[in-house]
Amino acid sequence: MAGRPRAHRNLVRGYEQDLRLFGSPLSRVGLAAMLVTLLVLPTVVQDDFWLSVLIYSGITAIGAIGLNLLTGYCGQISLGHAFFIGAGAYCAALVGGEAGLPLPVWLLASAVVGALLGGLIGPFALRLRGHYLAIVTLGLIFVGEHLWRNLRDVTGGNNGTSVLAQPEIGPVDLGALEVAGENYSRNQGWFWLVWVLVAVVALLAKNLVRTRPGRALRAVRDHDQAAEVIGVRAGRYKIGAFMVSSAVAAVAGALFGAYQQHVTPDEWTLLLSIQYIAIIIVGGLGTIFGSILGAVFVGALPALIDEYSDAIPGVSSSAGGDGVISVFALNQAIFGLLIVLFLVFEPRGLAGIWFRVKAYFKAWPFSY
Amino acid sequence: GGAGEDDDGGGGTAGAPGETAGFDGTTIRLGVLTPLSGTVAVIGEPLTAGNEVFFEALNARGGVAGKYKVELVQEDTQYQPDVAVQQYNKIKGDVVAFTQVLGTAPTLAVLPQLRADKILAAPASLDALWVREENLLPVGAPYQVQAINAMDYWFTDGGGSPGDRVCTMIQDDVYGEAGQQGVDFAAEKYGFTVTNTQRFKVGTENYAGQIGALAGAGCQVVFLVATPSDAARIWGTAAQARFAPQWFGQSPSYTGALARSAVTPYLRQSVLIAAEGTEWGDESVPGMKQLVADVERYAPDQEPDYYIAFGYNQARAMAAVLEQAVELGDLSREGILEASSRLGTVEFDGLTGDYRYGPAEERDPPRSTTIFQVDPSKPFGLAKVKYLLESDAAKEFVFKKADL
Amino acid sequence: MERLTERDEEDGAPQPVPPLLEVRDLTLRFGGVSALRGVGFEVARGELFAVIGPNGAGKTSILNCLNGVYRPQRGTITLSGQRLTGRSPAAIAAMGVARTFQNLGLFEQLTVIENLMLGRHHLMRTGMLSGMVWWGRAKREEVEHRAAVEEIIELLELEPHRHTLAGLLPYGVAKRVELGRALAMAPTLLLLDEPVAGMNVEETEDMARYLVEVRRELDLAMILVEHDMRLVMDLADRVLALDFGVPVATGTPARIQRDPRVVEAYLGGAV
Amino acid sequence: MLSVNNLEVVYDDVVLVLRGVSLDVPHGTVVALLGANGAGKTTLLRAVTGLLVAHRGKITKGSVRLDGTDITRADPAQVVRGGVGQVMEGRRVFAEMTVEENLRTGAHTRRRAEYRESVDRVFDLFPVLAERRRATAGYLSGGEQQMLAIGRALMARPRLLLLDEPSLGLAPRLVEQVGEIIAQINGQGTSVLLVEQNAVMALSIASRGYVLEVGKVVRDGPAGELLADEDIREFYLGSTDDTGRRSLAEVKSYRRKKRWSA
Amino acid sequence: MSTFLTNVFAGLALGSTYALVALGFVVIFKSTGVINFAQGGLLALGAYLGYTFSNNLALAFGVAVLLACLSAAVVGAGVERLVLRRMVGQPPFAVIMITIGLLFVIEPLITAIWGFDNLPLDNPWNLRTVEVAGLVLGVRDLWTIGLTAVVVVAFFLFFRFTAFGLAMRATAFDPEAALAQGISARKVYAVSWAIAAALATLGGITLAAGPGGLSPSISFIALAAFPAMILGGLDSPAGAVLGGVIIGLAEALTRGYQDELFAWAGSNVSVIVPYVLMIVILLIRPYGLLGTKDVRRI
Ligand SMILES: Nc1ncnc2c1ncn2[C@@H]1O[C@H](COP(=O)(O)OP(=O)(O)OP(=O)(O)O)[C@@H](O)[C@H]1O
Ligand SMILES: Nc1ncnc2c1ncn2[C@@H]1O[C@H](COP(=O)(O)OP(=O)(O)OP(=O)(O)O)[C@@H](O)[C@H]1O
Ligand SMILES: [Mg+2]
Ligand SMILES: [Mg+2]
Repeated sequence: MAGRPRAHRNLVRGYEQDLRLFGSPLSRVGLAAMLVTLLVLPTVVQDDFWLSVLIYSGITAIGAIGLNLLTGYCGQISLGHAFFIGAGAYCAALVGGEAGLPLPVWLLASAVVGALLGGLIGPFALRLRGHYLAIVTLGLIFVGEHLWRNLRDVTGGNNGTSVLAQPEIGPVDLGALEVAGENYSRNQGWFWLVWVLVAVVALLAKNLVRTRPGRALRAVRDHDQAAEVIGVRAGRYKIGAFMVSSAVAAVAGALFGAYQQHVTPDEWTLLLSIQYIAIIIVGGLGTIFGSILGAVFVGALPALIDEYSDAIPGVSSSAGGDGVISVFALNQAIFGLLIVLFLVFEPRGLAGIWFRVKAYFKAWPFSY
Repeated sequence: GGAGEDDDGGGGTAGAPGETAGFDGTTIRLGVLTPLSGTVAVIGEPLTAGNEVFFEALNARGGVAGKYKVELVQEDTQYQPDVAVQQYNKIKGDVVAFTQVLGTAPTLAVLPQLRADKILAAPASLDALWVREENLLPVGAPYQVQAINAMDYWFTDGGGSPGDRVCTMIQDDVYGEAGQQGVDFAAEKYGFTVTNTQRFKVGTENYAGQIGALAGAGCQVVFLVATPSDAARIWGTAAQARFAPQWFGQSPSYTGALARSAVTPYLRQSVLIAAEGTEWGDESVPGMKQLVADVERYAPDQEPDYYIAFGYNQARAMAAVLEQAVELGDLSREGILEASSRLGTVEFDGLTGDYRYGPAEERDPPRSTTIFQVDPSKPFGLAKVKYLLESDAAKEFVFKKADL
Repeated sequence: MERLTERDEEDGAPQPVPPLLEVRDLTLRFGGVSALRGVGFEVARGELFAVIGPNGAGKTSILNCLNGVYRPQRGTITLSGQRLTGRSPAAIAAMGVARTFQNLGLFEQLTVIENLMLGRHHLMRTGMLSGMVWWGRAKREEVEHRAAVEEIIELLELEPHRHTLAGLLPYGVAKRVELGRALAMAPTLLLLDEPVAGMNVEETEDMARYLVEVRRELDLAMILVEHDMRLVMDLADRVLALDFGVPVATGTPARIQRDPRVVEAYLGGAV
Repeated sequence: MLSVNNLEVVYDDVVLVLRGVSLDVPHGTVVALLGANGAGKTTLLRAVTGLLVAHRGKITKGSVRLDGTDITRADPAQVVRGGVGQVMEGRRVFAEMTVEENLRTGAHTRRRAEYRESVDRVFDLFPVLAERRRATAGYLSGGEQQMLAIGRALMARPRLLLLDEPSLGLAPRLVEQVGEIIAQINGQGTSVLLVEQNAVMALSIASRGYVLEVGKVVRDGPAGELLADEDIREFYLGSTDDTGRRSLAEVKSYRRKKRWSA
Repeated sequence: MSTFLTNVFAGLALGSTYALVALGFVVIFKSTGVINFAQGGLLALGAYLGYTFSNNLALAFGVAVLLACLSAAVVGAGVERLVLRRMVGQPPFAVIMITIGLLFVIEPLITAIWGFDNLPLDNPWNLRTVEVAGLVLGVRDLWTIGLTAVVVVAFFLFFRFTAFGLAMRATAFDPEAALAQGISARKVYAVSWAIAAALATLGGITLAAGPGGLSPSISFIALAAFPAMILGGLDSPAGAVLGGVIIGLAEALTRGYQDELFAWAGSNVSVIVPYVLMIVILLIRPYGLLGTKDVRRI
């Protein structure tokens, strides 16, 4: 125990160290725990239903990170997220399905298409503010839906289209993974694929927001005129945020399509956009981690209610059942109620609760 | 370790089928993916009741092959494809097959996974697309056939002539297109042209424009493909605009509530429905007699409803597959697909036309359609006008395997 | 340092070196309101030039014209011989014009460090993609500019507030952070809009000390808009008095303070 | 009139800002509240008017009484209707309304008939506002907005007026004038609680002063006494001795940071 | 010509409904500074209440409508009581999300009570029509237009002769500062939600009395009213009316001439016309036709 005096474990020796993402021992333990969970979870939870819930949650988390970059970080409300998600899905159908190219290619292609489409908002982002911009992006949903229904060659029109993009990277097919003689199911493979991508996107996004461009985004959100005056080209960053966000959305859409294997224009509606908004608000605006929390929360909650609806009195879970409210309706009502309660008690979302808990323990054992 | 597919427990021929996913040795579990909420719940509810009634009656007789009880696992899809896929994933491990997947779009959405998982499902949708799909077990005459027969009725019994201005008004989706295909096919056969086609988005609140266009085009016959809530608005708008052609409605356009509303007089005068089977409580049809008896016994609170018969028929087809599978001694997924392909003709006792099953490429669906008119005095408000009309044109309709 | 000795004691006589900033005939109208009418002045390198005048005289408007927020109807502004008029605020910032705001223009939901790092924005190059990757340019720049920012933190004694959200800072500290952010921009011309408004004497003295230190350490000119006459009189090299958008007088603090028009319109019995 | 007892305020459930502050504003007096930035002056005013709710702040201890009735945690609108007017920190004019509309909101609690007379008085005090009556408030200069904020508070003719740094951003001549206005309002029977950084002005019109530091009252006494106090002079008045003012340009680079507390 | 006039008339009737809904949006926006996503839910709720009063309780139609408006207003005010009063000073995002949450609560509530079926609302108009100069006009459409006109006039009188409008704007812009002026934010929220709910109810009932009857999807009309509100300017009641009429006309005319003029753009172009029109106009006028510009100065 004796020996040379040792620096305290929290001592920071340089800015470089200070800037590390997982600087403190605690956060490193957390990181390790998360990685282990990621690796082991699908072998523990083999149930297809729960795996698929987690896969959808992961895909949603990716899209939510994208939206959070735009809304939480850059302060631009968008109701058009569903449009870009749809675009991504169709792109995957074309590039991954029809052309049969491998996973990295169809993911990248959707990102590029998403970014280009996001750039379309540019002229509006420059001219319009707040709610006006939000409703223009809402227009995108409707115009988009019209396009999806009419561009039959690409989207299959109202029939929808199969998305046969395969989760293959080189010789590895995540849809039917075989490692050391063990066979893994499609859902297990997809779980790993999706959650690794969640980690990657989260890391990229985290890096983005903690460096120059991310600070600029937040500056634009907080005070765009002041940002201009100190040299941040606000317009450029607004457009940039739209492009990055829609690129990420398209990636999420591509994954969604490829996992679900069939998509129709009925899916890219306002409701989907609203769900994403709910996720980032419930999770916490302007936090990457919050987007993931929110997505899991919003994704898993309905599944939980669904699973245990039989035990809830008054719920009818089959045709002609004598309940007063269907599972879905109950689900929606509980979801809505939770959102309301949440915001009344913690307007900063799940991440806000997290910060509060952290602040509390920092001061512990004193209350203030 | 991995969570591989359950390998078939049974296998082989004859002997009692082994336990497998959805079958514990005594009870066979079947999935139902149907809208129990949302605008199409008015169809999903009675249709599922039809499934239930049939299987309860079957169970009361001892069950499949006299010994295996059937149990349904129901999930609400809200008629949305993505929800359907999620619910499919939720229960696919617990069932041997799906006895109902309601709606064309939800069926299309689960189809890739049905193929990958080698599961059989019976779509509650009459699209012609299903006929050649191995993983699907359709019943009834497809929508295309309904449309063709409706046109045939118009020219033979309805007093129409090929010079009439025939129009269509269709829901702007897969389901709408099916009806349109039928009318187009009929147009070729009977030598008329479709004067005008109006497409509408599901859930539109105001149909004045479309009705105005149809009236402007001087339509004398309009074939409508819609779901009940839109159909109610469309006919209401037409009534208000005093536009009264001869309407033919694709079967799912109608629901009993239409016979109890302000537009009922208009419907009586101007609307015919092209559907299957017979009117509710028609004692002359053995299938209907049995159905009514079963409903009274097993679902006494159930209101008369056309869609019960559909669900009942589906269940009957699925039961036939199960019998076959038990006979083969294999209730595994593959076993059920195999049984389905070995199925012969299934008779529906007049509730719908008989269906010749077998390998998908050799299936032959019925070509018969019943024409109804709205009559509030009848249970469910439909009275048959022409029972099991089977036009020559409909017989010529060829079912191709679609590239899905 | 020699610059300061160059200063003419009695009068704002022409400088031997060409002026850093030249403002000519600035005229700015908002609908019926004339905010500025023919304002012109020069600021030399290293000079601290103060602008005073009653409320609504147009002081802030001058600053807003200087950094491109307002587009004057008439007049020209040149910095080191380059025209500023017509350029975008961001472009002007990149040319070395920094600014603090009368109503606090901090980014409230960012920490003090982040606010200061934003001052370095135009000196950095990391774009969206390289930012995402982190290793490479982004990391290098972050470390490098963080070091520069830390110097400012030390200079302005902001150490305890590094990670506080700017929106929660007490007013006085927030003003200091604003100054810091402007300094982080490595400006050649620093525009200060009422830096000590709302401060008590102690805090004012602190701010004065920072300004003096900044002048000593960094080679920059300042334009100071302030109602605290003590600060203006003690620190400014020259003063421009404005009334209703019209320049009333320019000169040394001492002279301006005695100018009857200035006393009448602005100072009243004070000072 | 107003009495604050042992008040403790916490923001966000974690930040303790007032640590047991007591203070009295007797009827018809002007009381000055001094204190460094971040001492908690604004927080105290918010606690009185109930506006803490909008800042996730809570009164965790103590009480606020107005004329003997307890108004701790009362509804802000009620407090104002009870006769408490205020000039909020940071002006907070309704930027999207015209000057006149801003003044009308100030008169919200009063009858329409009384509006004319009050508005004339405000325009009298600040002629600039009269000139710009139809201008959008958000486009006014900083000082003009401050005048508007003061004018708006006067429109309500409160019995107790809370002023949070009213002289902020005003030209020297106007600062003097604002001092006079406060004295004049006070003369008409309004009690005033004045938070000011301009201590000379504040103490010269106040009868009593309090000095707040890190959430505690560290000094209080009659205004004259405080004006004469060495420490107060140094920190709030800016002259150390009688030999005259020290030039700011010569302020030393290091300073003694004397504090009463801590 | 007569098809044109028929289309114009249909557009006016549709536009009137949009105007009612858009006015509801504007009222909420003016007092809280957010778009109320629950407006469609309130509309459906109001219409269903009307159904219960008219069909189940067999009240006279006029009475049923009045009662429905009143009950919806009570619900609207209840929203303030339970939720909004706690939101003073919270970021607008949180408030927007709360309105979304409310929508999620109201919708299943409606279907749990009234089901998914299409219900026929007992009403005196039904499918009645009158013929004026060769044009067949729906009695219900005439009533919709008339009621909207009355409401709009009442609305303007209310704002003209009360200080409420000013209090609303103050509250929306800065609730804290408004409180400091003695404006009760709670009252403002409660009253404006009550007004919005009553307007929505009126819109819902006139729709439900039409040929379509009443189904939960009636709430979608609120989406179509978004462009009307934005086009007119978020905070302008006059703009809401103007926007409603413009959008209604544009939609009806596109629908009427879909085959002749818009076939190239696919089917059902009328569904997106409101949005396209809105987008184009916003590019020219970023704050809509009559909206006020944000005031920002540094
Ligand atoms: N964007 C604008 N729109 C309309 N009027 C404006 C605008 N900016 C400034 N003004 C007007 O121009 C005049 C000068 O304003 P400015 O802000 O420059 O004054 P100032 O000298 O800084 O005053 P203060 O000392 O009060 O800050 C004021 O009357 C103001 O109302
Ligand atoms: N909403 C809030 N959340 C958390 N902390 C806050 C909040 N508002 C103020 N504070 C903190 O409370 C303390 C006191 O703030 P307050 O605004 O009352 O000070 P003040 O005396 O008015 O200062 P100033 O002279 O700068 O106006 C400060 O340290 C401030 O950071
Ligand atoms: Mg100014
Ligand atoms: Mg303060």
